[in-house]
Amino acid sequence: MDALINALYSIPLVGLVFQLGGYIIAVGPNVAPGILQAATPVALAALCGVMCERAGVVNIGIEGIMLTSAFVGWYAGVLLAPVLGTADLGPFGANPALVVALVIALVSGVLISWLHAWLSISVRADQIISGTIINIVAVGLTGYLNNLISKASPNGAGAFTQFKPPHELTDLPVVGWLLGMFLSQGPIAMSVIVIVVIFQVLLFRSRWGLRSRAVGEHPRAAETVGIDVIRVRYRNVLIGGVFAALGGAYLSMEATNSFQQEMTTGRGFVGLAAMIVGRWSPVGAFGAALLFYSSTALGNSIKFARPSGDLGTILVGLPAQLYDALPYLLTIIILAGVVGRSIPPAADGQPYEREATA
Amino acid sequence: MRNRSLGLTLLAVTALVVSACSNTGGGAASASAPAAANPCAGATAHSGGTHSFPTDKTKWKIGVSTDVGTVNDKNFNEYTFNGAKAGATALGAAEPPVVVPKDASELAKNIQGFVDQNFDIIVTAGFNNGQATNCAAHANPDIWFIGVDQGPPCVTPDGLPDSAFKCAGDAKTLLPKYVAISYQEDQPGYLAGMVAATMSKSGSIGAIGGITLCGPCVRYIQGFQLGAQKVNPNIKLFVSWVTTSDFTKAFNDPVTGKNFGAQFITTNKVDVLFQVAGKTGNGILDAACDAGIYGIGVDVDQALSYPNASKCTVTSAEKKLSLSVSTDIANIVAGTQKGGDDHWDAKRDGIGYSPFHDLESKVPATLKQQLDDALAQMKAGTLKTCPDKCGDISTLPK
Amino acid sequence: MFLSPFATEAVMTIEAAMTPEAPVIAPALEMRGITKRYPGVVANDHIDVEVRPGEIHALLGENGAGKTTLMNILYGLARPDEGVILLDGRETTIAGPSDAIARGINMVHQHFMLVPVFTVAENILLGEETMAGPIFLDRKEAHRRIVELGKRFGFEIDPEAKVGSLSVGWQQRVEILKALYRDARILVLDEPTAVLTPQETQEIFAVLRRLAQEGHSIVFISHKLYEVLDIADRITVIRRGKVVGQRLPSETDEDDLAALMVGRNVQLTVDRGDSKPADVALEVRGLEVKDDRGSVVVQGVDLDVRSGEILGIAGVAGNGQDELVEAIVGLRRPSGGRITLRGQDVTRASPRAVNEAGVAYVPADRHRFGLVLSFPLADNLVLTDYYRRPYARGVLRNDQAIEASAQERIREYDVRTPSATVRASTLSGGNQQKLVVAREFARDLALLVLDQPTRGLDVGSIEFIHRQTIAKRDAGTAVLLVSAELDEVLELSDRIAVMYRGRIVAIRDGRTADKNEIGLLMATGGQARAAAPVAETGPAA
Amino acid sequence: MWSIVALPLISILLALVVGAFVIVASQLVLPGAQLDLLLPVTAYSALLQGAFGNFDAIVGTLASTAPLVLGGLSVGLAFKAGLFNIGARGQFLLGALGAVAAGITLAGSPSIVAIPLALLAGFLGGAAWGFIPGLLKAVAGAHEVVVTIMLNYIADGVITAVVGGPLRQQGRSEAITPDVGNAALPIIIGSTGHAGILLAIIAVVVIGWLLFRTTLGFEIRTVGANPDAARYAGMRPRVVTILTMSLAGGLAGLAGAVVILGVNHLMTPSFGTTAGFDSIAVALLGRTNPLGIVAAALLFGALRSGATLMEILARIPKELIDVLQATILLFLVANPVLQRLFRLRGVKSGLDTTETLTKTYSGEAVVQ
Repeated sequence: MDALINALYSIPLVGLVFQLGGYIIAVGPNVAPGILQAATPVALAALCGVMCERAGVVNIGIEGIMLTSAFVGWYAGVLLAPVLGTADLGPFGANPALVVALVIALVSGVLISWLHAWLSISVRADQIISGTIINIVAVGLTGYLNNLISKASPNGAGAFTQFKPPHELTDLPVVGWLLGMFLSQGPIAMSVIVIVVIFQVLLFRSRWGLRSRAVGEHPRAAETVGIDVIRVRYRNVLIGGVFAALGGAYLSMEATNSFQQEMTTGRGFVGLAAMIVGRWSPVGAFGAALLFYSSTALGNSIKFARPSGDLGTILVGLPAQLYDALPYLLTIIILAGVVGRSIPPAADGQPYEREATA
Repeated sequence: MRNRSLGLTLLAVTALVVSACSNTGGGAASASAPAAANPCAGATAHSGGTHSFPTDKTKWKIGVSTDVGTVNDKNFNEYTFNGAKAGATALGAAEPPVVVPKDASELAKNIQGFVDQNFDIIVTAGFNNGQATNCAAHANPDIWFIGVDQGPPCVTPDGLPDSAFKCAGDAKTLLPKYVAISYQEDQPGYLAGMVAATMSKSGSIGAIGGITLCGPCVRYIQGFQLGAQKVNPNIKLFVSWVTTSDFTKAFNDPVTGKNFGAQFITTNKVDVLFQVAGKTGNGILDAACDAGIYGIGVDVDQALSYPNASKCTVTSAEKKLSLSVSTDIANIVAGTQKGGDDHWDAKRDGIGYSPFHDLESKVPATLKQQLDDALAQMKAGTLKTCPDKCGDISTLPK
Repeated sequence: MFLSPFATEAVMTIEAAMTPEAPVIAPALEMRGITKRYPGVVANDHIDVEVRPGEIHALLGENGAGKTTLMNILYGLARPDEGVILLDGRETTIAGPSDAIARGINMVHQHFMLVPVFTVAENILLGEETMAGPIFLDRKEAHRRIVELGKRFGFEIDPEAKVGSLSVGWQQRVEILKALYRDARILVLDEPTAVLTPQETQEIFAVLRRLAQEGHSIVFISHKLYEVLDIADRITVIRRGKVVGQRLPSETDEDDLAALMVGRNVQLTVDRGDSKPADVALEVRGLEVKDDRGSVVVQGVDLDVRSGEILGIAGVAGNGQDELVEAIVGLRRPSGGRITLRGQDVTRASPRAVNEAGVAYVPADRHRFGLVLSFPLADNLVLTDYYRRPYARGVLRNDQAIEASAQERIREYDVRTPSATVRASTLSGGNQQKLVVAREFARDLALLVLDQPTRGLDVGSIEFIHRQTIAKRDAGTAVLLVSAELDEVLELSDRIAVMYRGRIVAIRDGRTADKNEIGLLMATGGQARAAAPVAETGPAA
Repeated sequence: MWSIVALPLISILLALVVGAFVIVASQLVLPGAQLDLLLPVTAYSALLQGAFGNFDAIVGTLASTAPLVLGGLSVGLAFKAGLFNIGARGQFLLGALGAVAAGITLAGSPSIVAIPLALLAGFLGGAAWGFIPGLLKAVAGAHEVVVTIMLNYIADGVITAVVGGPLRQQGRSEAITPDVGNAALPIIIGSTGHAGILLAIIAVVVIGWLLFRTTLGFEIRTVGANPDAARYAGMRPRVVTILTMSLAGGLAGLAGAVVILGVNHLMTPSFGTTAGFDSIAVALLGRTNPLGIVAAALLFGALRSGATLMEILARIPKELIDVLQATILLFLVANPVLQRLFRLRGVKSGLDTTETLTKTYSGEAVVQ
């Protein structure tokens, strides 16, 4: 057995692949929960993108929606904590103020998505310009208010905490670390998995999904069978807003309990990248988000525990920036069609005008 | 019609270009002298003759110009502002206005804004403001400037910022009202290291810095290493940096910090973790709490400034940003402050460690005594808290 | 709902009703006095049509006669300005497609309304989903019904096949299945055979006959005479937005229908004079061209155009003329064959190279290709030669020369505009086309290619363009004219080539050509009559 | 004339009203704030004073305007060719990096050599960052919006790596480059009016000349307005796309170079920019026309420049400028609504020469 492994290791490229596999198996269980946490806001942003673009609306304002919700949720918590109290409600460290603040954050996401929907669907403005406006307005308004508010250094309503799965589960061989990855999470991170599964199933198996996809692929055909294209698009953009808002709330209400200016730090845009790499499907987008942060995690692991042998030499020799830049590079490579071309819905980004009025 | 006017504009601008070029040409002739381009071109003197300070100390005008970022950055910007606020409050003066640049091109302009409004004391935060503050102080030798994390100033014999970094000029005399604050970060780092080594049961401790390109971060961790080794020569220290490429991730992204911290802890199995990473570091403290290990804060008493992680923050390595600014303001008004390098170390109580708060009971009774002894040695100047290559990252474990 | 086995009786009753002696029962659909005006054109002018239950009713007319507008009105995609629609004798308003579907009207559009990346089942289900519970689609049940429905009408279809990978004939079937799945009582098919092979056409016809037997009413829109005669129970002919006649297939023949469809109005005639054909300017040999989807739409075309003659290509739109022309001017790369211009091989030349070889091109779609609507007239007038002297000096534009030449051409070609600086979008269609003509006709040419040069224009502009074309010919230019307007081809051409399904099926002398014969050739490719000659090649005397 | 300026003017005025509303409303949500209804007046007058209050203020505004003009030209030029250059930010940073790298290398050379070469390096740095999305768009149909967003982030990493690495000045604990020395732009007006202002004017004229006086400009505009017609006319849309994106990148790079050589003279890894996104607003407000861009850049330059005094005197955070900017764009984009509201007839929205920018999002390569 050892001889076989040694033999494999001695083949140059194969050996490296084996070493890499072994390394990943060794560090994987430790970093897996962290990968999902890091991927959560990006995955939610990507789901928002899938939701909108499947119905033909390009949404580059996701970053702005997330930022708005992160701020609104946090500040609602600040204002509500004295009113509703922060008594522990049980699981996930939830308290009344925190829960209500989360709802308010989601509503704010829907409202700002409505602006994008109105501009891009009703006004038929260019969807990219509309998204850009939302990004600028979000940076400006949240920064403006936060700047004023932070001089008083207020405290939020706390943050959702992570579930601690029993050891019996996480110690299981093979699947244990996977269970740990999905269960050692707060409510929003955990909800991502649920949303991804439900979204994927609904998108491809339900009436709503069928109609949404039709509107994104061929709105004229959808209209000829009596589907209200405008309504479907509005609905999807607003639901997408809920996803993005959840991603924003994750930042200020689960990952931390604070808000900072521009705290989304480009996660909305990386979400778009995940959407593209994941080929506009919920599971794909989620997978891409996980892949992106696996790369970061790998980069970190190499810093913490340098792998041995040739692999170590190669991985450490690579510029450290590469691991951080992987999402961006991968997206560009896929867009350029070098590997695995990703094709968007055919009517993505096209304003729709009813023919009937002609 | 429009075409014709375009043509006219073209002509006019060509003329301008030609004249400009000849200007540049003339400039170049004189520019053969070294350092022709004045790095302080934008900094001008305030209007209205010599600046006179108000006799009523409640009338002093104090302004704060921060580094790029936000006021509430849990870092230079915030504590500099808090210090200025405290200084003003002590005088009974108005709360200082604070200007936050949106990018590096605004630094000088913001300082100039306070100069033009005849402010008496202008406090600027952070190393990035160093050059602009130096320039403004050079153009306005009659106004007080306090530059946090800008010491010691390095000036040419003319009192201008020295881009060649030869530091031939004497800042104290050339810029008599420019107080350039610096801190001895390795000292509080040393104290933190002592705490870490004492509290560690496993013998493995960790330190995470925001980015390798941050001098104070390096010094903190260098001190940390020596302090820990003092307590336990066999201590195993893991050092890592959140990023090598992204300042936002390094100092302004607690979500990334939490992730990074968690991975650091599980991989390296440390049981005490020191962070030098601003708001990203808050996430690292969260990760320490989640993992059930001790965290050590930085700059201020983070058990107070970041209550989220207070339950596991055993202490913080403090450099007393706010104290130094408010003290300097008081000294300026009292007429006792001097310009030049304003170094804050143990001797001036400019650094220290924070109380253990809720974790007091977990801390060995002897630790406090050891720390105070070390502090006393630092004050006496008998304790070496930084390796010979102080500030050089190569001394740290990879 | 589907016709249950019990419906057989009902079908028989309907069939009984269809016998000529039986009293006429209320029509399934009646459109009365339908009028629709678009700016500058009356698309439908008081049209009356009635369709009986179980009847295949053909609407016959040339392109642009107003058939599609009428059906869009029926389907709720357009509102009539006047007129009423009655279903089973009751007046109804149809506000949109969903209204139409709810009333049992379904439409198979000329351009398929299918989502290519969807499966057959998904396309059929869309909008009329079979559900298992409130949320999920019942794919199993849907598949069962689709397969069953297909079998009933004589074909087997895989509900899981991606529509984009199906042939057009099968896509057509999916469209029909889509309508049947909605239990359409009235099925409208807009030019359903335009893209089908004869075999596919026959297969679809079999399906349609089955449908009619089961009591569906079918409106069959076409301009192909023999097909109409083959399939229809009754034929209504529309010309220029008006109903010009109604026939039973038994009472008519292709000559009669062609005459009705094309009309025998007095033509505006231009004295074309005699041509003096010289050397061959354009020589096309064995040309093969693919369309955007990759199907071969020009198959082995041989063609010669001599200097000083006008060769007209007659044909129903969509028979490969556009692709032929695009290949000649360099916009489309041929997949086979050779194009020679005055002896120079230009088969794979770029548009600019072709242009510089002395070819001018008036495209069919002037908004897409011919003009930049947001640019001033002057810029549009130099769109193809902006980089040449005198309009450019090196890299610089010569605005004076551009302006001056614009003034001159606007005057010469009688473009009605306040100035040369207004945007092209502000001009009327006729003046826009004159603008294109002014640009393309202005230089010395080896070959002039005109694709639908007068489509949608007013009489004055048409006459003007015709005269200019003849003047160009007389100056020794070879002219290739493509037009779906048979009258135009007859009027201008020295020789006429008839194009049918990517082939030249006949070449006739322009002065002696018989209009009915040409019309028939256009509609049938000569297949209906064994007498039709095989494609001639080379110049016909 | 009215038809051209009506919409921008109304948008600006409405945005100021919205800004005033934000200032007042924000006092309501803040705990313990006193309601000062005149605060908007205080804020706007401080803004005005900071932007135009005296000679130095005006010069400061001009200096802030210069990079915005260049950035606006970058985005505007791309718009003319039907491309949305959302990557001005990354191109700006790469341009700044190029300029600082060349500048410190040539710090001791005569200015007449150092300045043009440093500017050229800045132009090339930005052009490289524009060439990539242009190439990918032309040959593979990769949408330039997504590619340039990704390149913006990559640019941040590149800056940090280079400034923290090869360009780092030895002997200092912080990452900072040396001074650009003789490559610094000369001051031509007042104390802050660097020659970049002149360069911006030249760029306006050159780009205006290129767009409206040269055959290449005609090709760019035709490709943007109707790519099919461009192909019909024998132009090469792919080449034009690559060229235009590179040129647009170069202009944004010049903006970065101007800031480095005219204002900062050195670079730290945290050197950032607001000019990148401001440029989009400038181009849109300026209707992608060079002269319109100058006017729009002046407006945003004045806002950015005056904001310092607004923050000092009225204590209104600078983020208000972002709010104003976004609101102006919002009203501009919602122009059909404005037109109905103000009964404006025949008023043009400004982007009507460009087709919908998202048109090619579906990933088709540029037509051959």
